[in-house]
Amino acid sequence: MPLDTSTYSLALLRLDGRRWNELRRLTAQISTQASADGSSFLSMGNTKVICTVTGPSEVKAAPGASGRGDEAVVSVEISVAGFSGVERKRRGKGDKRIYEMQTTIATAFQATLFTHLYPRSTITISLHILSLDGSLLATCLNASTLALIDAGVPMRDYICATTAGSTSSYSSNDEKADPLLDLNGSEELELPFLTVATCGTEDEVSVLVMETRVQVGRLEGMLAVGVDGCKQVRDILDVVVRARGKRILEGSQL
Amino acid sequence: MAITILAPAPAANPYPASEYSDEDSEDGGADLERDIDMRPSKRAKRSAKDIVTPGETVTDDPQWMRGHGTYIAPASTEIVATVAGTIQKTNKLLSVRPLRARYTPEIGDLVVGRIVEVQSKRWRVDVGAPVLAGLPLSAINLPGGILRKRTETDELQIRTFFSEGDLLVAEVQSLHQDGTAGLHTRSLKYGKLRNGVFMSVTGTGGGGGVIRARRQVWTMDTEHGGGKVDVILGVNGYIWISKHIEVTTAETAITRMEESVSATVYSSQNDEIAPETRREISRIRGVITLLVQKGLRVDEEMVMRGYSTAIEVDDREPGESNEYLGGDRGKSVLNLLGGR
Amino acid sequence: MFVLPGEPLEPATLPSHSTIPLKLGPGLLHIPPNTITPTVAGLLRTDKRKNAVWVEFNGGRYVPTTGDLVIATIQRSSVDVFYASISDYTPNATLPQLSFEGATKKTRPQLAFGALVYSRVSLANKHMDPELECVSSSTGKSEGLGPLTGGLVFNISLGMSRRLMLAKPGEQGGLVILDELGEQGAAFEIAVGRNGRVWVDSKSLKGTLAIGKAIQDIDEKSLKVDEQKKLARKVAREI
Amino acid sequence: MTNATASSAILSHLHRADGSATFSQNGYTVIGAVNGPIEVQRRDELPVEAAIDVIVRPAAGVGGTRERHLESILQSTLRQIILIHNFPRTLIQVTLQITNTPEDKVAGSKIVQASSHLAILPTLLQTALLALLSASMPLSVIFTSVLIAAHKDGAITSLTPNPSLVGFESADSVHVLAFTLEGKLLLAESQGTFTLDDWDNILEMAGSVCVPKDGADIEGGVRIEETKEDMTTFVKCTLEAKVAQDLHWYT
Amino acid sequence: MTSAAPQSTLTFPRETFEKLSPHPYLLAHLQQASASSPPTRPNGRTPEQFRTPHINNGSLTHAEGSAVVRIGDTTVVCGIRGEILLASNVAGYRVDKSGTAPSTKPGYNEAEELDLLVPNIELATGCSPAFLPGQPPSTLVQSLSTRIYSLLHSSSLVNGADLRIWYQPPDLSDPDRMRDDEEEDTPEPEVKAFWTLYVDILFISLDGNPFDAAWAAVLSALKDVRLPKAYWDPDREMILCDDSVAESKKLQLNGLPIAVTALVFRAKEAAQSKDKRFWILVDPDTFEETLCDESVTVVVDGEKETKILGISKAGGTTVGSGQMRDIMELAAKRSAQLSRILNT
Amino acid sequence: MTDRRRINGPSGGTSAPIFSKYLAKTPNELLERPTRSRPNNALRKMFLKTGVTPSASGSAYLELEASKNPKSTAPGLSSPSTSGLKLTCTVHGPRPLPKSAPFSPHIILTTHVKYAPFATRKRRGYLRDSSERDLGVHLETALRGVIIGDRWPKSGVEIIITILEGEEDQWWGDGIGHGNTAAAEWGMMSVLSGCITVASAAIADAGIDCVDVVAGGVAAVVKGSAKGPSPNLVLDPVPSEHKEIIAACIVGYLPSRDEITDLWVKGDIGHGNQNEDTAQSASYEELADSAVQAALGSHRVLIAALKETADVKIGRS
Amino acid sequence: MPREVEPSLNEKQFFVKALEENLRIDGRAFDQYRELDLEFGDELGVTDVRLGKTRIHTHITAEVTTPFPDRPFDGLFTITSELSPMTSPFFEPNRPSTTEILLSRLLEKTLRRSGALDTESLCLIAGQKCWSIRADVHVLSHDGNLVDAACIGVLAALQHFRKPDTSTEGESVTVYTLAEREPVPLSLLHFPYCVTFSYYSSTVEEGETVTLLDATLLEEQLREGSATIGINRHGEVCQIAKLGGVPLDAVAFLGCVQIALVKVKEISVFVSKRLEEEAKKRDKGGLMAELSAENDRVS
Repeated sequence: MPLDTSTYSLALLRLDGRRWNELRRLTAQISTQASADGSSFLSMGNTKVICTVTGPSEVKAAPGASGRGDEAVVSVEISVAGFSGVERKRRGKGDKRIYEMQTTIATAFQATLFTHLYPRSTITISLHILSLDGSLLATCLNASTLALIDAGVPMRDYICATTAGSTSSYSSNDEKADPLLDLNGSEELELPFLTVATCGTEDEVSVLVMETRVQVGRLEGMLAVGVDGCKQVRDILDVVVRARGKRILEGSQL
Repeated sequence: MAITILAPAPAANPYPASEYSDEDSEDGGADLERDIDMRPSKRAKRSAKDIVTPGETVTDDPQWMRGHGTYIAPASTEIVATVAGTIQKTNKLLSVRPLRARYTPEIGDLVVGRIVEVQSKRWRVDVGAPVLAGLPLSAINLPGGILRKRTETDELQIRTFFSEGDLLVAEVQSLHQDGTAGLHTRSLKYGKLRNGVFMSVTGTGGGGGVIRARRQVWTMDTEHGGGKVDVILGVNGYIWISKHIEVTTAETAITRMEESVSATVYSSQNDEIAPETRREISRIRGVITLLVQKGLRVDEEMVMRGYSTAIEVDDREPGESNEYLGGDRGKSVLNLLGGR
Repeated sequence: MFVLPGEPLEPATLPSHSTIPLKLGPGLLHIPPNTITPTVAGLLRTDKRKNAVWVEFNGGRYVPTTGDLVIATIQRSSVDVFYASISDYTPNATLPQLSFEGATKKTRPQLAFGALVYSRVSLANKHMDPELECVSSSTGKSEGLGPLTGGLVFNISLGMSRRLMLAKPGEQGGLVILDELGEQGAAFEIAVGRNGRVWVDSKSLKGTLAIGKAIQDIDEKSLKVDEQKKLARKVAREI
Repeated sequence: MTNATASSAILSHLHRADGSATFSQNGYTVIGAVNGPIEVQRRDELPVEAAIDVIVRPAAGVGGTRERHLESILQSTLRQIILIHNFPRTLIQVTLQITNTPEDKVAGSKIVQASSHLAILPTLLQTALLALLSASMPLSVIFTSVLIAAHKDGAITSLTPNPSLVGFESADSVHVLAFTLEGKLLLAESQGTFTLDDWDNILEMAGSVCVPKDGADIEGGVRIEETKEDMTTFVKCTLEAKVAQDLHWYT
Repeated sequence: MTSAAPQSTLTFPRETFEKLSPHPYLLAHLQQASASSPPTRPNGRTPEQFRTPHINNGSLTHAEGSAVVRIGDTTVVCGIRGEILLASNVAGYRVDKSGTAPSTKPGYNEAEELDLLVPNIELATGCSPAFLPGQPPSTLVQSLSTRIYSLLHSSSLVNGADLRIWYQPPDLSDPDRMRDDEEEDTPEPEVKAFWTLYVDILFISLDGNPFDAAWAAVLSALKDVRLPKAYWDPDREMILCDDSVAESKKLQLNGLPIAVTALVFRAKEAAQSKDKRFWILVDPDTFEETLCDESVTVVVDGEKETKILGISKAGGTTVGSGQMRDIMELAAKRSAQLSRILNT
Repeated sequence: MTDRRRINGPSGGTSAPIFSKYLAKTPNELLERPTRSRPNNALRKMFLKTGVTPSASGSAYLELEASKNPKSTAPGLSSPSTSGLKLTCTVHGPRPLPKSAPFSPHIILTTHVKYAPFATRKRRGYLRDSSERDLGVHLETALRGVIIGDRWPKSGVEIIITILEGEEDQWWGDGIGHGNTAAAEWGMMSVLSGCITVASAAIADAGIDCVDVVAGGVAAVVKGSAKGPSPNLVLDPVPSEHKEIIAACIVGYLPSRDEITDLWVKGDIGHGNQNEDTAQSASYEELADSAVQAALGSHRVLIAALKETADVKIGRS
Repeated sequence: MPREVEPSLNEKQFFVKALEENLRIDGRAFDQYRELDLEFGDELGVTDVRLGKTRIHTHITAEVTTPFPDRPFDGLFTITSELSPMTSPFFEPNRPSTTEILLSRLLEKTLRRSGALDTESLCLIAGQKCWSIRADVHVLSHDGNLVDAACIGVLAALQHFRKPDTSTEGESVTVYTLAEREPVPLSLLHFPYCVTFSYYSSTVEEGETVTLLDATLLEEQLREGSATIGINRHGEVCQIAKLGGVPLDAVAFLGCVQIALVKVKEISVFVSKRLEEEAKKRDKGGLMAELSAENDRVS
């Protein structure tokens, strides 16, 4: 179904009524699973993800993983619930898209966590995708960040992610195409978009994935919006963490 | 090392409290419809009273040395937090204590552990730390007196002492550079665990959960004819609550005691445990669960107080005693606790 | 004389010495009672005086032989031995932590993952993993063996290693690059491992690279003596 | 595409493999690599000899049962010539990548489960041998192999060594034979319909293609390649060239 | 167990000897040949003696053809299922008869091009401790299946025509147009579909020589195949079958090829020296298979002067022209014996 | 989706033959449909033989005769005819577990049940499907308690059953045309019972110590036929003989200790269901009891077969 | 499976020092590609790409099959890339390593998702018959930067390939043999190539990042982050993959995209040049085939 972008140019409102630079409703909780070392539940719009972190703990490293053991290995497991999408489909272990996401998240955090503090151990991030409506990778990254903070694993800074798109598809070369922030599922189907994750408040891009064709000129705008979106996300996550911390501190005093 | 918990102060909060402390965000959820332009002002140098989060500059004052939970940003003097937690200053050392983290062994810690692997000369023990701890065959009391030299036969029948899945209480004797802890059970206080229940309260922090205290192990008298019950609070957050078994009063002559170390020490057979005792044991377990749920400290004092309160609550209610501490009973217990 | 595996060798081609028993070198197989066949493709060589015969060939994977000098890479260490890799994808060789010059229980070398050691194969047989030493068991001296710090390793063919290690590379191996460089006044350290690895270090990175590359080029492009000389001069100028 | 039947070979051209060879014949081209002796996995470790692992990969599509079958034929053949007892508890890995097959002027024939496995077998065998020689792997002896197609015409049976694809497919019977240097029959795979007498003739012809008439002129590596040249001489020349190159410095 | 173990060489019971040093054990048996008694294998057979085969057909209900073959302790069940492949489902299928069409090229084999014969061997049935279920098919199994597959085709045992399902379209051209039509053309019959035969070969028990047994089972099952009459129903636009036995037909097999496998057992030291001491053991059992490298399988068809349909020999250099002749003779005998059983 | 480890059929895909005759809305049942000639409490004739696979430590073969319609002009064609039950079972072990496996104080029992591709009317795949795995699990539960496990620490035993011919789920004539192709898998019940019995025989043949010889048995409540309209209880039911099966029960039973190791009931008897004949409808207890009766029946055969082989062995030595 | 060899300590240290002196071990400039060589096989649609010591062999094949039910008007285009033990004993058949999976993903995204090959042109009968184009990528020798090389190999092969001509009347398709009719080229919509950047930060002090192009295996093993940019010469970015690794300044990254564009233009020119040369070589053969095709039609 072609997405009617004409309405946008008139009202400057997207189908779901957002403006070009608005995030969807982002809600998050930490320590949702008592049993895990760290856990979180995070949703960006209708994309909902549960994340649990186990470790650092000593487990058999996966074959091929550099088993030198002078630093912790970050391993990621993603499971997509059959009911997450519109029509029910099973994603097997062999799914390369999922595998790619797993490696992406793993390497992103491998670079920002202080893994050298935990030799010979593994930090396992398992993500359960309950509902799918765009910005999947971004949601997973954000959820992982929270869960890792909850697990008390030292990191340089938050890794925060979001998606950014452009209102015109690559074919039409019109110049007055606007960038969009945080695309939902239907927008992702229609428009060129990228997923960007930054580490910290400076514009340090840790992850940048784009799978659609777009004019090179349009990239800058999209990236700018995305990076800015990451900042917004970071502020929200930060509030969540502090709120949690406050509660704990109150609690432990009697 | 001594841990001083600083008095709490509300975290600086960029948004009206109402917005995230309402119903649908019970434990620390934030739920925001935010105007996009609204920006939290970049926080300036923070007082130690607050929670810092990863990436946040704690201080740029070069006088401080960085401790745990911090790092120095490249090309600067800034000390930046790497975990979410509270700032802690000991002399010139500045560190951040995480709200929640895995157990990191320290020499002298009393820990409860589970055997996960049996090797030729040692056991590998899960103590909830990043890496498995090791318990050398040489670091346990062998039947027939400690002074006995360990022999080939001991190595051959290593499983008769501890085998996969066995629980034990031990002390951290050594730490290797890679963080591996070496344990020992060369004392009557330590050894294989029987006659009780195991529970894990790991991953709690920020003052919650088990903390290093004066006493990790004690025997308590229970109500309702439960008799004596031993409680072992492993510093690593593993806890063992068991029926107290009378041994010929300790302290008198350790040496003689230890000579008389018999195979029974390594028996995995439970003794007879009366239903009353079982009930009280699970009541204590319930109390601890409550404390943890509420993120409270778990130490001898809190457990004892919690227990007596639980008994109170239980006695107030008519009919057969009931150790269950869920739902309202749990709430009321906590209220009473808080009331004090 | 060029031989292929399984080719019959006429007795004429073998040296016949009255007293000394016939010595079979690499690349030959003795099938009782009295058949000798090559096992590799190469040149059949004989040494009348030693009454020895062997096949000269190049290439293939290094197979440890007692007494060889090799450049090994430390993989991991246990209580009292290091485990070092002599060639890729083969079982690690053991290197006792005490077999270094002046090493004692107290003062044993600390070698990290990936450290290079110049060592001698002290034990090698097909049924066991090889063993290494960095100290002469007789003298107790290192004799130039031990950790190699700094510099860079270059992979070369086994034949090239052999040439570099000949007593007189010039005459016997048609290899003059090193002497030439010396004459040109280039200062550098070099250690050659039989396992097809050569380690080079010099004052400047550029120099190290240049020398290493030169050796590799000579190996791959099989440069003649005069070409080597030219190359040497060029390298020396760069340094 | 030109003179497809002529054989050609390149040695030691893959930089990370211990030995490698590219061999073309009959319009088939195979790249072979040898690694070993290297560490072997526990499950296929042999106490007194080296495990030999042969992997055949088709040019297009994933390998199927046909490749497994080819692998087992190659494996049992190579075991005979490699001195496996020199390297107990190790692995010798032979990887053969088919890169070119004769252009099938007739489209629509299947990619997977392509019919007869015999056509490619000689090229695979020869490539494997050259790769092993390039790796200086100790061998007890070398071998050479040939493909022969037999067409029945009434009473007469005409034999063509290294037939074209059409010649192969129209044949009444096809045969792959391999001989050791001494001319002993190492391998024989025959399909189709034929008689024992046919087979004896085939054996004879194959022998003449693989091994020089009499072991005497085995020195004859020097003379440049002609079409009537036997495989052994071909291998010999190829290797002699390589060795000369390797040992150019040798006095 | 006819021959007594040579007491001279062994001081412990034969079982132990067998386990401890299998090679000398077998050697010891074969060596004690004398003028009076030929050499004997541990299983009591002479080197060129086959195990007696038992064959039983049509025991399976759900298979169009089936056979159970027992050769010594090796037992095989082969079931053949016929299913229908619509010509319209054949991707590259070409109807035209033009001289350049693939179907006209020499050596074109329809059954092969369209995969109408699908043999698969299953060893993971617990038939031997070496092959347990759960793992993917072993290399041996894949190799065996391939050999069966290519033998089925290279011997062109099954007649491609038997597998075609034709349809004769009614002549719709109305009579008056007929006359100004020069050549009155009745529409050509067209192939609407093909029978596909799934040949599944299960080993119930394995004690050596799987290929011969498997092939015998396939052959016997093919002989047993009875395909119902199938026709194209233009109204339903589908292929239908008729269940009357009378209408159904059996397959016309070209000849009766028999596979015979023999191993070459060499005295150990012979491996090194050029010593010629070896024995050719036909129809080997598992114990013998573990001790021999070189194996020869010949496929012969015994009618009139023996036709050879396949040779595969690998793993050694012992068998040359001469030995091959001997094996062929043995094969001819075997083939005669087996075809007798098969044809009854 | 082609399996690169097997030889695959045409990529276009093939379909099982369809018989014109049975496309007619009312199949001529009286002629074709097999009917139960045995009394309700009689079992089918069972053929059981051990030692069919010498290379295994223990093995057995079990066969239940197919039921033919007496009046039917036996259709020689394979497809339109009903099958009996043919099972082979092999036991491998006890043998040491692989080095990699974790320490186990008792024997590790693994069961594996697989249909041959030609075992059922619908051609089976090469990979185990859910029903085959179910059978495996049930078999495992049925046997675990029987074997005296702690006699073999650190060792394992594999029990592998190949179903050469499986029980049908219904008379196949019912399947076509009437649209109710998805009949409950009644056949599985008899198959499982057969598996238990044959496995038991194989284990005994392997000489593995057991507390008792376990045997399987099935009973079912079937919709009344032409004669007795009331639903009646039958032992060893053959699904193709009955128009409708209401419920079926299979047990693994240890006679000497009167214990049940595995019990599985399918279908719904429903107490006081709206049937005209609530009164006679059997209870679950009765159902289970008759299943036990069936088990006792097969136990007798089992013992007989074991005796036979035992005698032979003794005779040999 | 033996573990993959890792660079020695000396190599690491040397490499870092070298970077600080703006030196690469093989003496290249940071943004310089190794020598690129492209050859074509006897068969159509066969290419052999050499990038330094990296060597990749690509093989295109076409088959008639049935399209996916959900996309009845599209033909199939699949790219398979498996690393064999030939490249290193570390790679085992049927057990894809991370390198392999990421490689095939990147090719998939750059070439397939970006619609380089017009799959609709492969449709023969909607929902029933279509061409299935298959690219088999064989890595013969692995010395780094497989993605860029493979991308060149596949694109060149696709342009080199010719699929059999077909004719359709009603429900029946006729696939003509190469002898009957001159085969026809595939229709390609645009030519996206990949450029891979490798990043090194912690090695160099004070955090600023070094960027290398066309990294060798050693350089890949030592890198802390990488980004692959798929872009065609018209400046359409088809795919970006910076899968984690060290963070990189956004502006700096945009710089990389510009560099990529330049490099891709160079590559495109090179490839088309080689294709022309090849075409000349083949011309004679082509003519002959045509003639024979003519004859068939008249006869």
